[in-house]
Amino acid sequence: MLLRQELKAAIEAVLFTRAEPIDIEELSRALGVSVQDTREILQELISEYNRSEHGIQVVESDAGYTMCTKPEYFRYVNNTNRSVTRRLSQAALETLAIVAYQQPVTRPEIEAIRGVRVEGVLNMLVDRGLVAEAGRKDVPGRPLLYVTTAEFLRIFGITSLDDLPRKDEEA
Amino acid sequence: MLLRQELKAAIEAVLFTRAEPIDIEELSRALGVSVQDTREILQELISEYNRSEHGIQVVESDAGYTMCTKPEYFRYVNNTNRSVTRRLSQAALETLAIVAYQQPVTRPEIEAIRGVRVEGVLNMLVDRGLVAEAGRKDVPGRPLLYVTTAEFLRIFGITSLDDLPRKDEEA
Amino acid sequence: MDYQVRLEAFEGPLDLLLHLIEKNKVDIYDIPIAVITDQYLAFIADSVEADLENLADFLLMAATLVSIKSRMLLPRRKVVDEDEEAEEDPREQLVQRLALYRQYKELASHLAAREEGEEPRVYYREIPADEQEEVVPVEVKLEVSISELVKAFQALWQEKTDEFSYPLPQGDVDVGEKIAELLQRLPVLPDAMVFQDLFWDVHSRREALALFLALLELVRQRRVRAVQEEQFGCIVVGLQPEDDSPA
Repeated sequence: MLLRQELKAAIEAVLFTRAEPIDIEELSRALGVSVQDTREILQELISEYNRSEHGIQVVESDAGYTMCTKPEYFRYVNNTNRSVTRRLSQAALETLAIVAYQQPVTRPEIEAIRGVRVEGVLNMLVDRGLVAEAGRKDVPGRPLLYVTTAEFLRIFGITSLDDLPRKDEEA
Repeated sequence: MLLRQELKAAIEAVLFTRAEPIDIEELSRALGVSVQDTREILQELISEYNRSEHGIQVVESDAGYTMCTKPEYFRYVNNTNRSVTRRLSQAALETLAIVAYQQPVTRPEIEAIRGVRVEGVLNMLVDRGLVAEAGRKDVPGRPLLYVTTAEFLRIFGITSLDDLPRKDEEA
Repeated sequence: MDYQVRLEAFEGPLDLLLHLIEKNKVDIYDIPIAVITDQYLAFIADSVEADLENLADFLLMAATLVSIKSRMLLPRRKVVDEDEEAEEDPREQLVQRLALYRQYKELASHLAAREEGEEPRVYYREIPADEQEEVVPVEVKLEVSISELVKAFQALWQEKTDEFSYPLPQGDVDVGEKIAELLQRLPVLPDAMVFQDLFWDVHSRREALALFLALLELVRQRRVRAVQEEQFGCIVVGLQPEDDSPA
């Protein structure tokens, strides 16, 4: 059995290592403590990292808990970022924007907005793990539904879809 | 120009994102401060993260500075980071649904319902241990029969096939 | 045209239209449809060699534009009854599509800026190369629920039952066939047929495209002539009389 302080350190270590959000149930199972205790410690970590001397933070989203940098330090991180990103094409970005705001969304719905076929670009986005299938829509033809993934959040530095600018309600 | 506290937060953010050690010269250039100041702040970060409430640490090596987990928490990290969350594709889900409700069932029978070939997806389900072969059907061609496994019950959180909701006969 | 832009430079017909609207410095909510249509048609006529996969969508829009243009030229019906809704501006639907597409185009450029780190954003930890290997599914945790499974199954049965109620599009429609069909259907000038009437019994986008391509080809070969009779404002098409070819 871990001391509470060790437990907190262990959670911090797990959050650090995980590159994507972790579920609170999974975390509590891995540590062998209750979900309740895990949640309390996570809250402590969140408020500690929220203090201004820290450049990183712990955030909670629908997908779980994750550690990431604070947005205000983006320039310094970007200056030192060596990861060679394969830039996404305009077609891919437009398709992603539609999926992000309209999800879950079908291919015909995306095509209606973009005015072109998107099968190829959509398959590429699924292959790269930026978009995933999520069931079928209950309309004739039963088209697949698509949603964005944790990898989407990673690539665009988003903690939740609320980080994206609001789309005007009236087109 | 950054305040000293912001500088520290910025360094923390950079160290966090970098997978490989970063050189002190590169760090000071990216932040626009002297190597001397950068080194002082790095030392502060090292000693702060050394405190026992932290599960991560900042270490200095010949290659530069890097952030990593403390060895005593490897165990917890390993408990979680080996599992990768993947959603089942719609094709897999549909095939699995047919096996679950119609078992034991042959591949041609599944294909008759789905209207597409299922060889690839069926093999994948067998590889993942969700579906298993269970003898052959006594009809011409003697096709293999498939059933769901204990792993299938575990994944879906059910204790027996009787827990499956009844298929609506009039669907 | 005084500028050289290739069709491939545009993401699709809506993108090309937005470009033309911007270039002409006109309001998206009051598009001078005749001018824009002419420029649009001139543009795709220059790009007819481009790959057909893309061209299909551009041509479909061309047909839409031509149709709107001719409807704009029709005298507007006067609204007598107050209760009756005012007649819709023929451009209405297109304007809505353009406005919506423009929004997503802006959102896409916002995403690009985030991807490039040009705007405030968070960064997640890079995954070290050795960990990446390790993370390759040792144990794959499947994220799925029982209700999804049941839904999938019920829907499959549903589909099986409904199998014959939704006719599926039957393969590709042949442009050559459509050319033959047009040569048979079109009256010989001076008799002619209203452009839109050609599309009345067309049921799929592919078929509409094939028909439009066939028409373009016949116009190019000068076997068909498209005439806009100002009196009525409609575009009419008819066969060029065979013995009447210009000397």
